[in-house]
Amino acid sequence: MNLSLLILIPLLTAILLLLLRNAAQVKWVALAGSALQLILAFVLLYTFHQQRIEGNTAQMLFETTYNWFPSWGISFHLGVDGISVAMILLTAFVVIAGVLVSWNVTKMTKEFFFMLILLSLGAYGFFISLDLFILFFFLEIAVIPKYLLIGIWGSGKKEYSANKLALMLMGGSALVLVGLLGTYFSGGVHSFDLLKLAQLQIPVQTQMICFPLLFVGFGVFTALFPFHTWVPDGHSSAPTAGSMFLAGISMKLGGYGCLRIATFLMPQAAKEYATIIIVLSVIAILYGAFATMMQKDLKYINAYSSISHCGFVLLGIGMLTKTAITGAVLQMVSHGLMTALFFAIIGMIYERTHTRQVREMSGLLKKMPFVITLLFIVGLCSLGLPGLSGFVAEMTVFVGSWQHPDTFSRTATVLACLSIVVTAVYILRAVTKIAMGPLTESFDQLKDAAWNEKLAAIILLAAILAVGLAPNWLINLVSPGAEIIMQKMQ
Amino acid sequence: MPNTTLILLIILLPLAGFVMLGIYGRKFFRNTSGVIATSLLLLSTALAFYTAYGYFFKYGKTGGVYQKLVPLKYTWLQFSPGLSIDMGIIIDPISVMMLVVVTFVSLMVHVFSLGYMKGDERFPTYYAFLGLFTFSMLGLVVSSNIFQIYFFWELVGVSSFLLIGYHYDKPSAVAACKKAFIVTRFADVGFLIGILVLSYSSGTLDFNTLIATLTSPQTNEYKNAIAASFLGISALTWGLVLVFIGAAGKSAMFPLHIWLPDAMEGPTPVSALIHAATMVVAGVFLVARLFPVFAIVVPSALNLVAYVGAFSALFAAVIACTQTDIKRVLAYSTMSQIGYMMFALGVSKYGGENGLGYTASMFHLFTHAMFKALLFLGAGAVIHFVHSNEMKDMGGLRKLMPITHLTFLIGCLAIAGVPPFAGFFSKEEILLAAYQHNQSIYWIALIISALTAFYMFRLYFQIFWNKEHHPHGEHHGEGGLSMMMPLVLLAIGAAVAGFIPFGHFVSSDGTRLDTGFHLQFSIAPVALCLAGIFIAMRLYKKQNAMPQKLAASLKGFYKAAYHKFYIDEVYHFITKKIIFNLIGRPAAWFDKYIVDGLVNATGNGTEDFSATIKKFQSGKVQSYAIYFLAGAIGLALLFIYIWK
Amino acid sequence: MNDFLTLMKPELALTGIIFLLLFIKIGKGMGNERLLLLIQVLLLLNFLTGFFFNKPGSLFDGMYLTSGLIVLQKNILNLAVYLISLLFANWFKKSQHMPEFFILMLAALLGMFFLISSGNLLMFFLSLELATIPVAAMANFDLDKKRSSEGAMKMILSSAFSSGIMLFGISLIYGATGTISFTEIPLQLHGSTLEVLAFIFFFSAFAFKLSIVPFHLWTADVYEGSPMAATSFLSVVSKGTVAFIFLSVLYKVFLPLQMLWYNLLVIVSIATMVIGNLFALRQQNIKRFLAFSSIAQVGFILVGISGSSIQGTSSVVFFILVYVFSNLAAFAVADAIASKTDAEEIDDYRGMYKTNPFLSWVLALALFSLAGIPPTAGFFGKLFLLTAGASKGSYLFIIIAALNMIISLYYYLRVIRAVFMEKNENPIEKITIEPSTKLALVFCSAGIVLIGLLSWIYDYIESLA
Amino acid sequence: MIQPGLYHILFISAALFFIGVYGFFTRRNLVTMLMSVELILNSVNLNFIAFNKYLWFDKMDGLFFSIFIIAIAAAEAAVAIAIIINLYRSHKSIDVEQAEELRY
Repeated sequence: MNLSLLILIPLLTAILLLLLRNAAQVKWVALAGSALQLILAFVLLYTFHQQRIEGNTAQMLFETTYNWFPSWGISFHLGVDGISVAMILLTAFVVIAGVLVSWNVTKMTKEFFFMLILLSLGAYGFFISLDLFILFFFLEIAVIPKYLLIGIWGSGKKEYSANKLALMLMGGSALVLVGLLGTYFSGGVHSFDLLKLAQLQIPVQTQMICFPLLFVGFGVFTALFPFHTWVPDGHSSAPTAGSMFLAGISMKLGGYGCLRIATFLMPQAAKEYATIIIVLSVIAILYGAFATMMQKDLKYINAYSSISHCGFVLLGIGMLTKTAITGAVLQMVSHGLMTALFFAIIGMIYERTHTRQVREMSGLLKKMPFVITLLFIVGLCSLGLPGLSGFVAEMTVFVGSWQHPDTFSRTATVLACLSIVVTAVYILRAVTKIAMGPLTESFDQLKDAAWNEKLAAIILLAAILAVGLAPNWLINLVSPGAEIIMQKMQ
Repeated sequence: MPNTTLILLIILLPLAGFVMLGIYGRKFFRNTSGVIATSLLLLSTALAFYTAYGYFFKYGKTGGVYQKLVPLKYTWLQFSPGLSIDMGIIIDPISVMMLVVVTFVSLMVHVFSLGYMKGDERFPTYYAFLGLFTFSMLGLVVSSNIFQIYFFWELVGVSSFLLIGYHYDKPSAVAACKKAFIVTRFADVGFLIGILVLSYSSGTLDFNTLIATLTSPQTNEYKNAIAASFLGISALTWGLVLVFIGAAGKSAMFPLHIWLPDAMEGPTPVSALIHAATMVVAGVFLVARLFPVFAIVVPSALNLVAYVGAFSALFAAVIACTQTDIKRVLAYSTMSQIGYMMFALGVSKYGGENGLGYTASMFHLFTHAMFKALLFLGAGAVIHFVHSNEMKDMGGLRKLMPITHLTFLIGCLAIAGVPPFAGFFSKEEILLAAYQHNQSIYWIALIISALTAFYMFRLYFQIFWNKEHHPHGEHHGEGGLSMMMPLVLLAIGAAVAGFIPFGHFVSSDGTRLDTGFHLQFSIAPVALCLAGIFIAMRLYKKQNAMPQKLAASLKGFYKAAYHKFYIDEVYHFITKKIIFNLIGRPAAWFDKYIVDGLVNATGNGTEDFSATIKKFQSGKVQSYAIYFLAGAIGLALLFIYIWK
Repeated sequence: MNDFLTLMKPELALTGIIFLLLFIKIGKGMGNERLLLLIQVLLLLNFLTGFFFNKPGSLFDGMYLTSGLIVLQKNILNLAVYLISLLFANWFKKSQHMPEFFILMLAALLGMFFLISSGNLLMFFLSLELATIPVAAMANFDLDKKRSSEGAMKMILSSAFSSGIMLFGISLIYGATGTISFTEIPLQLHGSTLEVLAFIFFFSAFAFKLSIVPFHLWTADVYEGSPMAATSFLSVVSKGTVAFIFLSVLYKVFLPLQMLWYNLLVIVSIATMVIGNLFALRQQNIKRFLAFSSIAQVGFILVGISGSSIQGTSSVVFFILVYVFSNLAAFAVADAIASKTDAEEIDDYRGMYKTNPFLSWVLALALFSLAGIPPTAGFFGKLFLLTAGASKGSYLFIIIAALNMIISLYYYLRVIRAVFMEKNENPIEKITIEPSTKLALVFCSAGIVLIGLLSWIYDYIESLA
Repeated sequence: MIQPGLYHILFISAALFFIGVYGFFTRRNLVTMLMSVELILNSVNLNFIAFNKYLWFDKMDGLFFSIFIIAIAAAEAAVAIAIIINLYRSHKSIDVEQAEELRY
């Protein structure tokens, strides 16, 4: 299968969108494009699986290389391993759901969908590129659509949030850039090619400088404490699809980068810095959870809980065992799906009640059984209920973390485990307040979800269940990738 | 060999009910959902009985020992080559017994609810939730893998949450379901960490392998697990204690019991099923599942189980004497009885005669399921009749509700331990086991058994005797056949279950254990229990002032017991004041003003700095030239003298 | 003779056009519209023919040099001037003295061509003056505006002063080495104190032209005061030229002093980026804003120059090419708005997207390119500059440069925010733009997007460098 | 009578340079400032000629350079004066401090 298709389809969709005049056409084209991409993602999964069954054990499959700035050692080098396939699937799911929930966007419809598709283009490109330069290219492509999505279609203090988000993410990518350049020059081959660089022994001294740059840089994307403050503001100001993309896709770019670039290329430094990463991620997990507990706005609740959940991703990466890294990837997938659904539901609620303040809502279950039932499910997923994706991911991280017998890692794991109680507290407080209790009178006339919202929610829910009920396919997909990263560690 | 498909069907039929009713119930099965769910469960129950018959009488025994059979094992989640969550089925005496108990009680509840919940707006949802619960509970009891049990453990918790909060527009129900979930969740963290410890120590998550590895002193895993210590306690002990914390949470042991009384906000049949007969004994079941490890390797952990169980039993019994809400009385009585089971396990040893406590505990679990479900359903019928939970609204119902009255009485006699009802036999064994291995617990148990008799008959007399009932307006009888039949069936169970030679089937090591009947030993408990009944009769049979006087004479103690010894208030203080104000608020404050503040300060600082240096751009061409020359000369000096 | 014609072809063509314009002006004259069309056609031809019949070589005993790269550089400048003639058509048509403006501009361009080709300090000085003095006159072209003459005054005085300093430096170089030929100077340089002093004085003239801090103070005032066409010429063409010659002077002539100028570049480029950005932060006037932003851009160019390699050269040339498109597009949009509504403040742009989506998108693209956001060419330009600069392995330098990209993003986003996000009761009215301008804007936008993505453009530049 | 050597001349030219610079910095009149620039240029001329005569007398580079400088200075002055005249028209003054509108 030709991986360029994964970039081409969003690109063509985006161009087509620009040419259209009619808002209805725009929606359908965007939907068709994202559906096509979802199908493509499944095809990719299938062919990938076939290849592996046939015994193709290369680290990356479907590698394709085009010449691009050869004098800089850049090439348009694409390829996927199991981790990337998982992330692509995640992206495809979130994108189509995001398009569906945005069906009622009336303000500058064309531009809105264009931005969505552009953002997804960045994410797809990021996940399949094996060249650090184009990886960085796609990473940055995704920033401006986010800025515009929040700034134009957002709510609340949107300009402030959009600015903060764009600047902090750019700051992150600036650090990434410096790290990449350091890697580029240290190898001695003047190549941005990931696989070529991976074969080199990057000098430990360079690693010690570049690893923190790369890790913190990518960490900003994935809400590494204390660089997480764009998360609450950004998510809460963004339009529904914007929040979904932010939390579901954009934050995953960081986690993927931390894993694929920082840890993979610089194993020695990763070991050296593991302690710091673990400490920061545990802080993020607990602190995010406790901060969530104090929030009153639904989007803030989900945003802060994202900080906490993404802490698990970083914890998994910091623990540096195969299981933990697998868990980190699972957590990315799970959190992506889950928060996307959560934000979609928050959007549906907000569209109807025109408030996101938890205390202003009560007893909505009576009026919107579908939406609120999903709210329950996603809340339960967030607090790690078995049968839903959150459980699988968190447990894998915990089991993986526990494989370190030293007291420090143990303490960290125990503290991380404690967060699941706090998660239960804040999720239940919010969800029960909204769903249960006597119905607020002013919400007497609310309608349940429309077809597009139902479809979006069901697509995401199906993915959550697919991970939660039968996780082994995903683990088998991801763990060889984690294995290779660990092998480099030895 | 067991028929895997059938066993699987036992578990999956309720799930099918859940899925079908959950998704389509509101649309297509508005009225028929109860019947559908009940018939599914009937099938499931029949299969469970069939399986039990097959296991106990046909293929279960090899060489006089009941085997642990694992007919199904499917790798659900592979962590690493050794560690995986397997979804499996383990068939051994306790799981089979639990299958029977769970399906039977659940069936009774399903049937009862047909009448009790009739006309409810969310009828299909109710049955869907019941199906989910039954499925989870069945999955829990047949778990072959410690992580599988955790999986279903959580599911059970959620279905309990959903059912407690069934009347979702009642704020008290919402608060109760939240509380139940969060408290058990807290305990589950202990369980989870315990699992991590055990799995790391043994290198496996599979129950059979885990028990085998950790109980044979030759293996390296065993040696490491004993040697590795944290705070001077071996890893294994930590693991078991942590697992026990999980068990204590689910089984409402002190101090994690606070959720149970509040959980009575759920519909009464639900309380009968979840918070009396099945889910709350999951903790006991878990300890029993890991019993070999507890008993052989870490007796200290088992001691903890014993003392926590005994204390909880006593504690709950005392509170039960003072409560006025009939469901709460039953709830505390449940807690007390589970305490019984716990300490029965705690005083037991592994194997042979010494394993009497184990058998007794399981026996009590079995009989308790019968009579406690009966009592709750009876209470449900009463509540259905008077529309109130409070004792003061009741009294003299014996004529109006004859069947309920009779069955309730049987239940009371059974729980009080009056021969020949079921409770007598199981309690007898527990007391014997305690007497043999731990005298202090034996004395406590005796006191509890007197208290049990007292509060149960206090309840009984308050409901059915005492003052005469004056029904306001019309009343609608006892409820139809669907409500009476389960009462009768359970009453029969409560009356005769004691005669089952339980030790023949369930024992700590699977061998046959003969539990004789010791006349002289039973004198003391029976006498105490009769005394309790007598006192209750004197105080409550007729309306009189004695209870108030008694309460007044015990003033402080009574008040404390009435307020459940202020445990709720302590928790409230810890969560609201300490966690919220000392951790949550500062965390949010820190985030808003420090982390976020720093980011904003960077931005503002840059702007301010930019404003302060603007005067260099003065608009004076001469000053530009000065900067120009100064720059050139400055750079020249820099490179000539400093940066040479 | 044949050599003379081919080697000096760009200059001769320009001279021809200048004379043609002079004759037309002296003769009966022509309507602005027709004349402008003629000029546009001539400049287009000039640009297109620039690609043919070239060969490397030198003339006048090495005073005049040319090579493939130099021809390319001249063509980039040709293109920029051609684009200016299209983009500011509005203003040109209204202008009373349009032919003079073009004569001055082309004369300055001629000076720039010679500057790029100069192989001798004398040639360098002469062409530099030729490239500067007409620009000062152009700056004064809004004759009735006070600001215009103030800006022009500041420009001519500052540049005269800087010429003085530079000449002083050149005289010292001459004193130290005894030669003014670019090929001979490096043989005589030994790094003595006098040479360091001379070099820094000489350098300050480049710094002045490129608006390197602390020699940049004239920039913003002149930009703001001048008519937009002059401003854009100044900021794009003039800067580009000086960057080109700066490259070859540093890499060839002052190679023996490499350690010196590397450190010097690090210092001034950090200062330039920081100061440029900090001042740009709080500008309200769009021209002033672009002035400071272009100062910051120069800081980035210096990063690339400090790389001192083939890639340094090619990345700088590439960046200038990108910069031509992006900056001209931004100025053109600002001019289209200013010439119709007199709105020059960023706040006036609020809500502009509603009424002028096309202009808004072009402006956004241009600003994104300036900020270095992919997929615009600016991203590639900046990244190559940074990569070239990073080859020396100075992490701190690169980190500072990268962090400056964030500050610059902040203020570019400020404009984007005003245009796209902020609400405004009375946004700028719908502006009709000349077809030629529109065409040029589309061309610029296409260039902004494609120059980076089509990697052969860069490869071509590098093959010449 | 001492023969003037290179250093004497350089001293004079340096002095001239700084006088010019000083004049440029302190004079308020635009024309005077322009004259100060001329002083600077003349100091450079002096330098060139001196270097040519004393150090590098085999070629005439310095001499030519100074001739061109004189020519350019004239051109520059012409444009500058034109601009100053224009400035006078709009500002009614040729005081440099009257033209400080563009700033910050």
